[in-house]
Amino acid sequence: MKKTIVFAAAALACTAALADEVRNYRAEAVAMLKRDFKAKGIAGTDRLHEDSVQAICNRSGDNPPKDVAARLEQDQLEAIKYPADGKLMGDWKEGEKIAQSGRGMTWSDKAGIPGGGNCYNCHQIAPSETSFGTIGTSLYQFGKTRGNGPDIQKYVYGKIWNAKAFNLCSAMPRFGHVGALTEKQIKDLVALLLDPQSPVNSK
Amino acid sequence: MDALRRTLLKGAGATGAIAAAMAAGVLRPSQVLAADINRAAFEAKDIAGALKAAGATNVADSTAIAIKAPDIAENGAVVPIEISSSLPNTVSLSVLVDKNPFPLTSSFEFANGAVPEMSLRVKMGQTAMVEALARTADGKHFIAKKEVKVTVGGCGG
Amino acid sequence: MADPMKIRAQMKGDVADIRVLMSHAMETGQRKDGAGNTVPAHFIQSITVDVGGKRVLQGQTGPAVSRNPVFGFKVKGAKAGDKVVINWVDNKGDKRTDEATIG
Amino acid sequence: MKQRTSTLLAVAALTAAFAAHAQQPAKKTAPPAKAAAPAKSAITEEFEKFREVLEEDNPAELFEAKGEDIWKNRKGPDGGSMAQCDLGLGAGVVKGAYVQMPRWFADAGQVMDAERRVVHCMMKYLGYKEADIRKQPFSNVNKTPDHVSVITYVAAQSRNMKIAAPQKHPKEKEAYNVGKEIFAFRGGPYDFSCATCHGADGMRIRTQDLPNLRKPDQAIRAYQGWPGYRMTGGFMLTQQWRMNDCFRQQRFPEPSYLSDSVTALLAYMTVTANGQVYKGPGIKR
Repeated sequence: MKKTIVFAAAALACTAALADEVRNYRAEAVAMLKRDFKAKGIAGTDRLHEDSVQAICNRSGDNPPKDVAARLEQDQLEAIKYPADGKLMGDWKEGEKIAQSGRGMTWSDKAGIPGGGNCYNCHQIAPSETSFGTIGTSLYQFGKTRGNGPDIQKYVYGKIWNAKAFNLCSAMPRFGHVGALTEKQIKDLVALLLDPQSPVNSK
Repeated sequence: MDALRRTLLKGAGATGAIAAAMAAGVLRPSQVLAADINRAAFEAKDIAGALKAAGATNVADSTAIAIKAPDIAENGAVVPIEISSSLPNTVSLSVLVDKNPFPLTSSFEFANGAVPEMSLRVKMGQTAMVEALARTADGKHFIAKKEVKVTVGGCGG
Repeated sequence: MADPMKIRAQMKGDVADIRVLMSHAMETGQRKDGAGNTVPAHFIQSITVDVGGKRVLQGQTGPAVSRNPVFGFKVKGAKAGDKVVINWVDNKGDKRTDEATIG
Repeated sequence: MKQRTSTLLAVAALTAAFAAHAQQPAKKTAPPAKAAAPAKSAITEEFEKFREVLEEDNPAELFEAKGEDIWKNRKGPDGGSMAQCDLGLGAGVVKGAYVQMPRWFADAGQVMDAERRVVHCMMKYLGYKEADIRKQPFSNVNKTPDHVSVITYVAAQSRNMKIAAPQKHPKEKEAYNVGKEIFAFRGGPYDFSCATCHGADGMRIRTQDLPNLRKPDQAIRAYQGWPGYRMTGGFMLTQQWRMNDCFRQQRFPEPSYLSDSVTALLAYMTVTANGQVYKGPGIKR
């Protein structure tokens, strides 16, 4: 008897909840954004259109089904452009400067001016910089344990070019994929992480 | 001439001439007030120059001067500093930042019961030493220092 | 005309704790505006504080004091009800005087 | 977004295939490994030590005083005054109104956050022109717009009060729910959403701690930061500004000032912080 009542109450609650759930607030939110946001500087309203990766991650709370993620990661991986000259390591000193800069792609940035890597915003990197973020993992001594062989170079270059090729809903931008960093800039960042001379890997 | 003005004039190197002029009756105290700003000290580009212009020679380190300031400032534009002196008869406290383009930030004279203790906020362009200079009634100068780190904040964009 | 200061003066034991907020740009003379022109130096240069009719503090300040300056200091021998008069003058000759009563 | 066309069809199919999954509550991806935890706490603790000093004498009070003067003394061209302004608790009632917005305002037919409401009143009763306000909605080194001072005053009149943004009106609920979705919406060239930085515990950008805005005890930190005195530049900035500049850093286009999207986000943040005690206006890095 008691159980029935409980069930009935639960069913009622569910119905009430459903009435709310039925509304697609996500769609309403997207429509609202498209109505309210205006192009400014280099930031056009096309930026509000989700691409494939964004669409999947947004619809799954950054937790897509494994098979879906694997297939899209593969697409992203195949689109990575590695340097034609085959050299993946540049100058770590330049890399450090790029890692420090948080500029690029905002409506207050100018078109055509090379952006920064925004790396320290989220990662610990060289030990001399104590002002670093923690959204990403620590990259201090990244090359120390991994060496700087061709495989790790290729991985790091690819990861910076398009982090989503390795983890579909990663918080990290796809710097090469969207043209936020140039090939040379990414090479310099690879060197910052892997060059044995880089302070990242020195004692 | 009240006690405050006397200590002020005694300390400021550039005011020697003014004091002499006053003694000679050329200047009246009311005119002196306008000339109180020790421009030379504020325009000095390094600590040595600022101390010299402030008339601070033979400056001794002292643990009787306390500086309360952050080890790392949240923002270099607003660094909270608290300075105090337990030296007997402290009549003046100044705050300097060694790496600033003009190290002397401010200088305060105390009289009539004012405790030699000040809190204020200063700008620091980079990691530097904050130095607190105290002058006692007998014209002696003492100094204490504390490093404050200034870091990059925000998204950098 | 310059905006008023905010003065707080409170007895704590036998010492008056006085704090003041001043509204001032404290321009260093080194900043550039949007058009790339140097913004001229503009800063409070001198401060005086009188408590109960006596000059207790006289300060000289440069542009390295933070924008909208905040100062705190303590005065022995003052008592509740005493008038606090604070005055500042900047390098362009602008000035401002405000009063408060020690609570 | 070069790949959009190449994968679009596949995505459409896949999206349909797991549409059912999408209805599940959003699961968080594993929080990122903490980098150098000791360094983090040391810096944070050092900042905390001096927070109290900074908050005790907050130059925001200078703007609060200006705002109070406008609220109490300013007259519009038709003799109107802010005494006629209903912030939700009746005409002229300021005390406690700030922590009970955003709310539905029938006279405007809108859910309005505090800033939207204050500007609405200043236009209606004091004759401020919308075009002028939109020309410079936020403070800069040269000028603090009047409405920013008034908002600072209104906010200060709720100091030490519990946040209690209403969720009675359907439009208030809608604002919260849409705001929650905007918060999680990833887009732009960097694929950022609000949640990228503010969706998990213990994260920071450079040395700045990032409150997890999905939790009440952290949402309050963001809420009471603005309106706040920004040490960089030395002027007052509002919640509307904070949202605007977050979208800039998110690499999005610009949200229109006082738009529904921003109000919705503020509704989400405020309702999340409901029950917490407001200690602002703030002082921020």
